[in-house]
Amino acid sequence: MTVMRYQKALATAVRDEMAADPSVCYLGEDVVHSLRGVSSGLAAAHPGRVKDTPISEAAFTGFATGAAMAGMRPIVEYQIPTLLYVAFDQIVNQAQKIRLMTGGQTRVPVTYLFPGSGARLGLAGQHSDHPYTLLAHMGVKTLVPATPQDAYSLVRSAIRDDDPVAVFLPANCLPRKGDVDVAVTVPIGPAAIRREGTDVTVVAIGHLVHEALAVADDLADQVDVEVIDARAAHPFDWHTLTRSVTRTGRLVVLDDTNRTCGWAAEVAATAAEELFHHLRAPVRRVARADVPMPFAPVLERAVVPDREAITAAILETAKA
Amino acid sequence: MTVMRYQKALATAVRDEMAADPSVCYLGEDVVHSLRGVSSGLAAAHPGRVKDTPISEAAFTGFATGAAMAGMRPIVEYQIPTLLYVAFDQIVNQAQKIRLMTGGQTRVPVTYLFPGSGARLGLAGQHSDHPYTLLAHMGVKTLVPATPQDAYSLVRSAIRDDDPVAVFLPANCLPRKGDVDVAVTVPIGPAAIRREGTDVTVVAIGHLVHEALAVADDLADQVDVEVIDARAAHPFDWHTLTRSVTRTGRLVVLDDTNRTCGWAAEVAATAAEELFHHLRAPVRRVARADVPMPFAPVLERAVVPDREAITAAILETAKA
Amino acid sequence: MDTTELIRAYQTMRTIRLFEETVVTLVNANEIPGVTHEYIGQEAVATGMCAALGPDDVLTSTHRGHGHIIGRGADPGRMFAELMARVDGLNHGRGGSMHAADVSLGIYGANGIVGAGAPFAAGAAWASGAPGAAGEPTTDRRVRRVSVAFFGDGAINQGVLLETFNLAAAWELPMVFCCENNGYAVTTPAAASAKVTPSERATGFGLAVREVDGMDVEAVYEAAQWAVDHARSGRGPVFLDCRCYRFVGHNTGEHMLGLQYRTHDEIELWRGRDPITAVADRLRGHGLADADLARLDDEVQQHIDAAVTFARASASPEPATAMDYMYATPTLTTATRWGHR
Amino acid sequence: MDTTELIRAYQTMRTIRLFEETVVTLVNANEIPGVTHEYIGQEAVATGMCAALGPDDVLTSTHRGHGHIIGRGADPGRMFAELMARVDGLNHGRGGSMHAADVSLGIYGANGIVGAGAPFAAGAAWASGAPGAAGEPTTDRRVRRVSVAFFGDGAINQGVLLETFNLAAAWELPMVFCCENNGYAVTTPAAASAKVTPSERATGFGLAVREVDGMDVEAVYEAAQWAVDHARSGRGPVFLDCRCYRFVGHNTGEHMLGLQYRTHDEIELWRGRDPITAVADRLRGHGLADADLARLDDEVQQHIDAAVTFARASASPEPATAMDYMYATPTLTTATRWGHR
Ligand SMILES: Cc1ncc(C[n+]2csc(CCOP(=O)(O)OP(=O)(O)O)c2C)c(N)n1
Ligand SMILES: Cc1ncc(C[n+]2csc(CCOP(=O)(O)OP(=O)(O)O)c2C)c(N)n1
Ligand SMILES: [Mg+2]
Ligand SMILES: [Mg+2]
Repeated sequence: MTVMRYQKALATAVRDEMAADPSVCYLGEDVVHSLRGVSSGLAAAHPGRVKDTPISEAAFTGFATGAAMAGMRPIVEYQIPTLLYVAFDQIVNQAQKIRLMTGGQTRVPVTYLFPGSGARLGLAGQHSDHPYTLLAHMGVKTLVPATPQDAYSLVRSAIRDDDPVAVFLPANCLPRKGDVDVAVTVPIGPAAIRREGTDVTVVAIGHLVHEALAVADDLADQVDVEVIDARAAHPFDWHTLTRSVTRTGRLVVLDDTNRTCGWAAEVAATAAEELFHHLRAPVRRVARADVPMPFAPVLERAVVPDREAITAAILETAKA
Repeated sequence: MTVMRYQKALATAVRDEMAADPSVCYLGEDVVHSLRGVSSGLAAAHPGRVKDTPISEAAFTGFATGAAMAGMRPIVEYQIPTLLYVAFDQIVNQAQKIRLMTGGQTRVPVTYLFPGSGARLGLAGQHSDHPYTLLAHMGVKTLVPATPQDAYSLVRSAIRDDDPVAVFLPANCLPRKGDVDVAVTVPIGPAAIRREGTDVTVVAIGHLVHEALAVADDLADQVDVEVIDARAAHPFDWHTLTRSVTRTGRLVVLDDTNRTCGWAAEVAATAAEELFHHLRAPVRRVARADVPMPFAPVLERAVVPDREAITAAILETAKA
Repeated sequence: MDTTELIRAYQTMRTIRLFEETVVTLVNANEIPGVTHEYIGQEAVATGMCAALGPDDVLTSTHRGHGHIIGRGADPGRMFAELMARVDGLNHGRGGSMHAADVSLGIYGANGIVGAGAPFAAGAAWASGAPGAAGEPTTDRRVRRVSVAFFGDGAINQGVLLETFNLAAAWELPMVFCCENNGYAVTTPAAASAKVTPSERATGFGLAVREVDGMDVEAVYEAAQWAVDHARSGRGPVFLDCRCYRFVGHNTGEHMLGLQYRTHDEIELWRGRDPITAVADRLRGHGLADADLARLDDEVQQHIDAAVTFARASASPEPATAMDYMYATPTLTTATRWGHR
Repeated sequence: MDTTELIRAYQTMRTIRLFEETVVTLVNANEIPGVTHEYIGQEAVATGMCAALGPDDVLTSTHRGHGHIIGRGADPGRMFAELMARVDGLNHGRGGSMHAADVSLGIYGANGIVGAGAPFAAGAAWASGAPGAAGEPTTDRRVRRVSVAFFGDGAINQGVLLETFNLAAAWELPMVFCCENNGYAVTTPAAASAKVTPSERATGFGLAVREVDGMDVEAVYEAAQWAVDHARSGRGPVFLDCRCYRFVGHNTGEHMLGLQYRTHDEIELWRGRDPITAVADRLRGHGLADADLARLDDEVQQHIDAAVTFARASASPEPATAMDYMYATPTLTTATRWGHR
């Protein structure tokens, strides 16, 4: 057990998997010099298994698919989260569908890494998206680790998974410090209860887990908040949600993607379907406004979920 | 007022707008010979304004953006709905965001047409998607006309709109016949109540509107179903929904996209937030299973919303 | 090609042709659902190209994939079964014409999206020499696996394929780009969509290029052997511009649309160069009698008839299996979603 | 260039340089949020290219866009205000460095996605001669508008740009592809990502190609004039391969990462060819005294100082306006969603 920064935990997970399994390889733009800080030292340690790609996201994503079908376990790093859009067909229409379309003849064990996803004050319209909802909607296993331990353990699980797995590493999490035990395995699937409480269930993902925890502490003498870290946008751990909402009867969902048809909508909708009779108050979502990220930080702050909005939603739900 | 097939109404809308406004142009693969039946005769009538494109969806989508900024009103036809994925960046990260990112310096009046969207028994994994949720999530105005009249009037509204508008024309609607009055304007925004009822509100879109109506008729002696045709996946007409659910207290949402984070999730989630105290039963969604479309028709039927599932959901909701 | 090779090529081409003719019949009889794109007229390309491949080589195919798949040696019975959506299909009825694959033969699948399969071929080619991948380079620097990406003249305007040209050239991947230049993308003539020929474009990416008469199986085979050897011996990727023609519509349904984008004369001109007739003529030159050819044809006919019988006897998948094969590593929660429909 | 033109080029280049140096200071002082990519070293390209453009011409820019925007004549005050996220910014503080635009000057915007702006230029070029578009062709067949797409050497491996090369060539669009070949995409040398030069690649698409010394504003201007005339007179699109260098890091933050992908010697070599010093020398040849140059520098300094003062005086946008400019045709329901946050 050591204290590690999230970013370091992520890099260590990749390093450990590269060392453990010679079929793991690492592809992306400027990864040899490790522009995004995930692949430092990898190229020297594993010459030939770390490749700087041309600026060809669609092709190198498909390249990873083919390498995976041929026995490798590629990790693909995207320099910006919205590069997902450039490679979209190759992920959602190809890699993700091939196994079913071939009737199980092949596996596509590729890990897509999006380090520094989400907004980071001032990156504006094309560098601030946090597009995990899009992949969840398409059935892609989609992880958003919140803690250094999860950055380590979930990334290892992603690399070892035999399906395409996307991992978003929120910009707001990268500098966080926390305990990391490299012996701990975190499987893809189960959520984590980060704080137990009896009054309101808050489901969050990525950096919003920490916002939720901070607000929960602030409100501790008024409301006893349970905070669930979903860990994965897809698959979602309905079991843990059900257990919690059955007790609290109140649900707030935090989501860093556009509100309309966002990930929080899925959680809220399922609650309205399956947990209706347990709900004692309307479900509340706190999500991004449906708008491209405006550049000015003052505007950015106005459209992303913040503690004020989270606090208001929790209080409103607790009192309703 | 004439009786027209949906496909013909769509083609007529395009023809009428091309005739009315010399800045409207038509781009896509094999549109001169009108492979998809939307652009028949257009090239002869308007030489120079109808262009067969190379198989370059990303580039010709961006091309339309630039032409629009320069004063044209391009219509772009995609031969397959999933070509959206190939052009994804150019639609959601470029055309859709430019107006806000430039602080309103420009408009991008482009219409994206997806004729024959959704499943059509046997088109398998890459030709059966109905990806309107993805665009709704990204804030793109996204229409799915259900009737010949709407195919005519909404497509005209889309072409005249000063923003990017995507129009999905479901394969299952193309052969439908219905009255079309070319003098009727249907603005982007309001939903249509296709059947009034007092017991259960069913919200549907595209061809599922007709499935809903058929089921409602079948069930007429047991349940009095109100059927709302959303017309647009985004923007959604919350006003009409609110009025209906306030009366019925029961809601079923039909959606032809993957269940997880699908469009129905948004409707159900908003209902759980805003209409909670009016709801007398759990909300129900009937959507696609979260799976790439398997080829075998028997499997396809098992994963798309069908009358059986719709009937079950309505009855369950009515009785809950 | 020697006589044996030429006979084998003839058999393959006849098999593809008859397979495709049978497919048309089955589509029209509603025994095959969906849309299929026939390979009729282009048989020499797949046949010549696949004849040059070794057992570990990989190929990626297109929407017009039957020829590549049969040409590579997939079982026509399982292929029919796939097209007919049966459990014994290559893909257990999950893929159909546009996604048919036989990964055991290195066929990484037909593809419904133009150009989209090519990068898989590049990745597989790389894996053949990458440390940790299944195939280490052999000691003489020849790689175990060469990949072939098939695609049409229309595909060469698609971004992902262009990017793949570059990737292959920059990384000197052991792969062959096999362009089936049949002159049209659906209704659109190649020349309307590009100012240059496929060869010129490929040269501009640094690929080694050769133009090939795609109606002549021996010419294709010779070029393919050179190309595969070029790639396998570490001299980098190759682009073959195979000039050919499809004798029929873009897909089985085209005739219903009454499209008029090719003249009758043009079609007849190319039909006059039928690659199968050409091989038959050559085989006669090699001393085969008409009766020998008739016997070969007969064998193919029996093979295809048996294949159809096999396919028809195969069951439809069970509806309850609709989510099967979705994930290789299912998780508790992905599995349970099914119940939520 | 005659003396007047050369003086103007000098002023533009000095303005860009000083603008960029000031940007670095303001970023480091946290007066500019986010990330900026400096144009320092490449001033000759934007300056020479924009000098050849007419008033109705259009350009699309890149992540490294300040030079193009200032070079095209945008107001540095409004540009600073944009970078400082103020309401008087070109984009009212909605775009920032990576999306700055001045559509009134035909600047269709910087772009955060490599290669993505080029097809806009193609569409605008087409609109200039398309029936019904704002600009009809003039009677002498010269089109009113030529478009220029700027992009880097790294962009030429991106699908959408490659597709746009093809589109422009196939449709003979009046446009200029201006490749700022500074040898690197972030840390990656151009030669590692492509087997061919940008010129070779462009030739393979059927574009008219010229290689240009991008450190020499007169050479760029001369090539740009030729290119624009080629495009405007209906002879088709042109590709300019402008060899240049960025003197500083990929972006303002690079120095904090300690990346070592270029040698000190290489950087110094290119710095020795500073395009602004070169013009100053030539102006001396045209008879200008050091005092004249100092006066020009002084004017630029004052201009930039005034621009910063203007920008600093501008207000921040109001939070309640965060959804402004989202839709050109708002609908009732899109508008009300805001309340749902
Ligand atoms: C990216 C993409 N765009 C468009 C289509 C629709 N489409 C299917 S086949 C085809 C023509 C392909 O032409 P070519 O590559 O020459 O192959 P051919 O059909 O001639 O064998 C088109 C446009 C598609 N499947 N994928
Ligand atoms: C499609 C895409 N891929 C990757 C990036 C990240 N990125 C931004 S600039 C850049 C390098 C661009 O190199 P080049 O085109 O040569 O322009 P330069 O920075 O040298 O001016 C990269 C990889 C991006 N913005 N867009
Ligand atoms: Mg073709
Ligand atoms: Mg560069």
